[in-house]
Amino acid sequence: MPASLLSDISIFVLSLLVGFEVISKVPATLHTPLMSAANSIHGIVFVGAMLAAATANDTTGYILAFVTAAFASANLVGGYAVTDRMLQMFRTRPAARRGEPGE
Amino acid sequence: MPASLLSDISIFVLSLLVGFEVISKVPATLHTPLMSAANSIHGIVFVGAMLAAATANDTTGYILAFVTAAFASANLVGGYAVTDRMLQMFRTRPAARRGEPGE
Amino acid sequence: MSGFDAFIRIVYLLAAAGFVIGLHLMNSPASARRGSRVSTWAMVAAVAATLAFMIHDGHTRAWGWVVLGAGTAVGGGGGLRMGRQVKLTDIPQLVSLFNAVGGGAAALVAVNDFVHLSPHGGPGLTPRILVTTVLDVVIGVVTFTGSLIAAGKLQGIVSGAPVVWPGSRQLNAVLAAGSAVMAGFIFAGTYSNALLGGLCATLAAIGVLMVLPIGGADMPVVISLLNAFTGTAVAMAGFVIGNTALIIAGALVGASGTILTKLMADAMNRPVLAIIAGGFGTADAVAPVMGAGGAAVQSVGPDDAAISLAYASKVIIVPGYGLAAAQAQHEVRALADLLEDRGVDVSYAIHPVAGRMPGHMNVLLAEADVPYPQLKSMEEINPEFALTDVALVIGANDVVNPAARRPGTAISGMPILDVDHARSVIVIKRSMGAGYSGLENELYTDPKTRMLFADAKAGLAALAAAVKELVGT
Amino acid sequence: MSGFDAFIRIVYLLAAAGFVIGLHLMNSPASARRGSRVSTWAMVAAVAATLAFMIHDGHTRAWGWVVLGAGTAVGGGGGLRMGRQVKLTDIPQLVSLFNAVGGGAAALVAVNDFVHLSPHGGPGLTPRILVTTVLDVVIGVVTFTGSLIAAGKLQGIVSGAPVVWPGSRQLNAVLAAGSAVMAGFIFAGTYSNALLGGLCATLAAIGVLMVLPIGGADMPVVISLLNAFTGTAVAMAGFVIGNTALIIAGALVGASGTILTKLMADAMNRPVLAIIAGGFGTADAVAPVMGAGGAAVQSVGPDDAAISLAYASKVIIVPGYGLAAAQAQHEVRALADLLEDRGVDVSYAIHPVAGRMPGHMNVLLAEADVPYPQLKSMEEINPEFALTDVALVIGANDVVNPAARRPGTAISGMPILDVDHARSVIVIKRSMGAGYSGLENELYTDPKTRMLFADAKAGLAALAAAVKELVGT
Ligand SMILES: NC(=O)c1ccc[n+]([C@@H]2O[C@H](COP(=O)([O-])OP(=O)(O)OC[C@H]3O[C@@H](n4cnc5c(N)ncnc54)[C@H](OP(=O)(O)O)[C@@H]3O)[C@@H](O)[C@H]2O)c1
Ligand SMILES: NC(=O)c1ccc[n+]([C@@H]2O[C@H](COP(=O)([O-])OP(=O)(O)OC[C@H]3O[C@@H](n4cnc5c(N)ncnc54)[C@H](OP(=O)(O)O)[C@@H]3O)[C@@H](O)[C@H]2O)c1
Repeated sequence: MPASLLSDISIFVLSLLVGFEVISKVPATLHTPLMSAANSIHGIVFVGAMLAAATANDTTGYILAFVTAAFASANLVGGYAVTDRMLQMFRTRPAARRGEPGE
Repeated sequence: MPASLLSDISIFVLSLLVGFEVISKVPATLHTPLMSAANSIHGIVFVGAMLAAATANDTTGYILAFVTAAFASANLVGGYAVTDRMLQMFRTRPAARRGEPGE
Repeated sequence: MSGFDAFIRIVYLLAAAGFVIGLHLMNSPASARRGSRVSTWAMVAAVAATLAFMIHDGHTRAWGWVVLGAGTAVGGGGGLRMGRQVKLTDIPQLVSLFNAVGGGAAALVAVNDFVHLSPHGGPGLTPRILVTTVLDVVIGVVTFTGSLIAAGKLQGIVSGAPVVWPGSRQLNAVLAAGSAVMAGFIFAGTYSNALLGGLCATLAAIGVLMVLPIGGADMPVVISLLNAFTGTAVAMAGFVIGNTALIIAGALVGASGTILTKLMADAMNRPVLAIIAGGFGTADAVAPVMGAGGAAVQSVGPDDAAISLAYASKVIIVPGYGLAAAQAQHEVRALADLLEDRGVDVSYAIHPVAGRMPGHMNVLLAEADVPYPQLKSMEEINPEFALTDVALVIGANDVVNPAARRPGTAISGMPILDVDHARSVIVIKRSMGAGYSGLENELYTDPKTRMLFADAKAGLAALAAAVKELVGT
Repeated sequence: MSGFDAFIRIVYLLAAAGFVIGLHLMNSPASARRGSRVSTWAMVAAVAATLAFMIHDGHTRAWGWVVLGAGTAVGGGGGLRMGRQVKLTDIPQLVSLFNAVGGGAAALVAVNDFVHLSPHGGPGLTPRILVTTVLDVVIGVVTFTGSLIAAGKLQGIVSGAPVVWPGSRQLNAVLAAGSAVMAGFIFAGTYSNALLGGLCATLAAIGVLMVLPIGGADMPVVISLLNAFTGTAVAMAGFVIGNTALIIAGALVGASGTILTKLMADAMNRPVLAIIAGGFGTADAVAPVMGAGGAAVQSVGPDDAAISLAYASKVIIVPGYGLAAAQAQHEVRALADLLEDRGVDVSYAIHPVAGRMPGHMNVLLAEADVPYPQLKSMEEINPEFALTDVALVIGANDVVNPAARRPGTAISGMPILDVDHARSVIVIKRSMGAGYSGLENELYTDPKTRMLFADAKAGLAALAAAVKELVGT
């Protein structure tokens, strides 16, 4: 068993522990934004797509790299866009009470 | 910069993050037991003392290994003993109310 | 490892720390946006570092750059458009779609690696790579098709009702056995692309069959679970290509998604496993209980209801799924404003699982600029119902159903809003139709309850008009 | 890496996960003991794995086993005895002692490595080892002597008052510069054991000088900080010898200790940096404000006080540092039992920083088997004072000082127990002496307050006797 694999496993396990701890007692209200935030974080797979494009050298490789890049970038860009829109809704708007029309 | 050092740094940073997250919102009541628990966990340095004894091969080495082992084991054993005693105090004793003498 | 490679890895590590800090900040509404920004910058840093690596490395072919650019333009552009234009209530299906492509991309990273290494007996296919490749493909492909079905159910493209047929369980077992055999052949040294393709196809079918039997209303929990799956698949992809950024971020999402799934299921008072097993919500789809048998239902017109509201001193508005379905958030705020102008004390009672996704009501009412302090949580507002003149229930059903207090019903044990403690109740909904759980609701036949049968949007508009008329403005 | 080595590392990883889970469970009183058990087993596993490694490796000399066994017997035996026999109120100094030996051991691990590698121009001393060795020695040695001083202060061996003298700041700067120069020589290639010894000696002096100026009452925060230091030193030792168990567990303690320090300082309403800068508590040591100037103090005898208590319907007991100092926990419970037998409603108001360590009062009262539900937190009990006939304050001062509500005093802004809202107040303490902050307390001169001047133990015993007399049992 190579030492690097063991290090990677350690890193994996520690990351799991961080993940478990960080989402401890979130209010139900924030479940949807958090789900969306987690969703955008796995957009990191785009890094994998970039590296796939970096090694591609035949038609199969190019096609795979194209699809991977399209999928991953949709996840990444869309994920952040949605999270951001949703969180905008949670902004406290002190001035927003009366005055402006209701719809 | 060797890859193993980088892995170790990653492991270090992730452990820091876990440590920060795990002690999030503890009630003040538990600060002292938690301090004591953290105190006993750094008794892990005993593992370092064991490895020092494993490589010692001259008088200086033996003396150093002896002192290290004594220090580290005092930390480890004493730390757990104290934590445990303290936590016993936090046990809920449903039957303890009246009946038995107050002192 | 060169200094440059080390630099890249340190950037990855910092990015991972950024993701953690971002998630941490998202634990409270006040700091959530800051958290999202931290997370965004971390992602930018990780992508920029990878770009720098590709340029520095210099091995990427021209076509590689082209497909990367084209793919990113297509995918990123599409993702951005959808993310910007989606209606807020359609967010769950979009998240599900992003899970699908994320899981698919993670699987493709491993497939790509395999296709690269498999020729000539696959000398580069170490046990580490084989094991993680298979794990990645299993989780990624199942997530891909499963998430597509989940999105389809929410969007109404696939039937929201649980789809089950005789033998579906057996079919699933056969498919699972088939994929296990194929994976076994791969481990044993059959490095064939066709075999991997067969495995992917079988897994795709499993993903579909896994989600079809689950009712549409359970989809938010399923999506959260598939989110965790995607994270795990990405971590596995990180193992395949030896990239720590993917390992850390993937594991982070895998773990946090798992906890979140548990929290969501707990809030709905249902075990996660029961949800995955599926079949819930059948009653809803098959036969919504129409007309409440013998019990007398008092119906009321907008004018009478307006009088009750306008002359109340304290009104609590209880929004439910119907408000979201009718998109009546602006109408409800307009009505509340009218009442407040008359000096009525108005607040909103938000049940944690009202609607169809957690925080659904908050998102909806925030869109209509309802001031945050007026939104009261269940614990906060329940004692206040006894002091309330009129509780105005809009398209809510299960979250105000007193049956939850009795054992033996589908929602037994779920904490509910104590609407029946109010002095009088007005309910706006279209019919005596059941809600998500398919149960009858005795609140509707309570003597102090009056039903205003209307679509929420139209009903609220009529109410507001009647109030305006009444107070002569 | 052999399969055996891999196995050892996996055990280390599982042990680290065990530490995390243990700490997690310790976040609530109900699961704290379970957490401690998980952590203990994780430690046992790590030590057992190391032992297995040593046996399997077979390079350990006979003398190595002897010194390891002897050292462990001496240290472990001593640690166990101290841990078992320490009085509960002496725990902080013991924790500090364990910090000292832990930090010392961490430094020695690096010193040992250096001494091994330094001969013949030190070919094995890579930059990684040099840097982490110096970091380990710096943090470890400072923690060693600093913790000893902290323990001495709490035990009363070293003066608890801030020890400062002209030029101490300059001396510190000179020592710091000196150690920087020595570290520089080591980095530059002077691999001399004597030089490392000189560095250690200088750092030892810095540790002493760092803690001496800090007042004894601030020690709990200082100890928590030194705890975090020890953890970091252990992590550095892990880097030196390339051991992940030390790295993970050390970093865990370093981070959690840091947060804990912050939480403790926050509960005392003081910035961590101000505590480290030292000098606080001077007033306490120099001139405790004796006799409250002109204001009239009403003193009361045990018999009169007993009447008030016995005929009250609701009594709140407010324990403070004086109760701990007098070890009067059993007496207070005996009095409370007497009152309860008469039907008086008795509860205890626990301020988060009453006493001299967090949770001090809980630990103390739990020792006397006071039922947990009677201990009320500050938030819980403050509204109840207004409904209380007698608030019985026992050796508490700062935590009930209304001066905290005014700006400009040493305790301004600290939340306090609203004892002055009670209908009447009885205070047991020995004199008009000040508490930790050195402030006068206007509660004692309030017209509704009566002072029972006595040592807490003797005073409570007298009170209990008087109550017994009164009710004729
Ligand atoms: N929040 C979550 O995360 C989540 C996720 C999954 C499931 N759930 C479940 O969903 C349920 C939520 O409870 P709820 O009380 O909010 O909703 P509900 O129990 O599903 O009831 C919604 C009611 O709204 C009415 N309605 C539908 N469209 C309407 C329209 N256009 N105008 C007016 N009324 C309309 C329906 O009656 P008519 O047909 O008579 O109009 C229906 O009875 C709970 O059982 C919860 O467990 C929640
Ligand atoms: N809990 C923590 O973690 C912690 C840590 C460090 C500092 N602190 C600080 O310590 C203070 C705690 O407040 P506190 O109200 O508990 O204590 P305090 O303000 O220090 O007052 C204690 C009082 O007890 C009296 N006393 C001492 N020995 C006694 C005896 N044998 N019998 C009867 N009375 C005795 C003293 O008055 P006489 O001399 O007149 O008897 C003194 O005024 C706060 O300022 C807090 O910030 C707390």
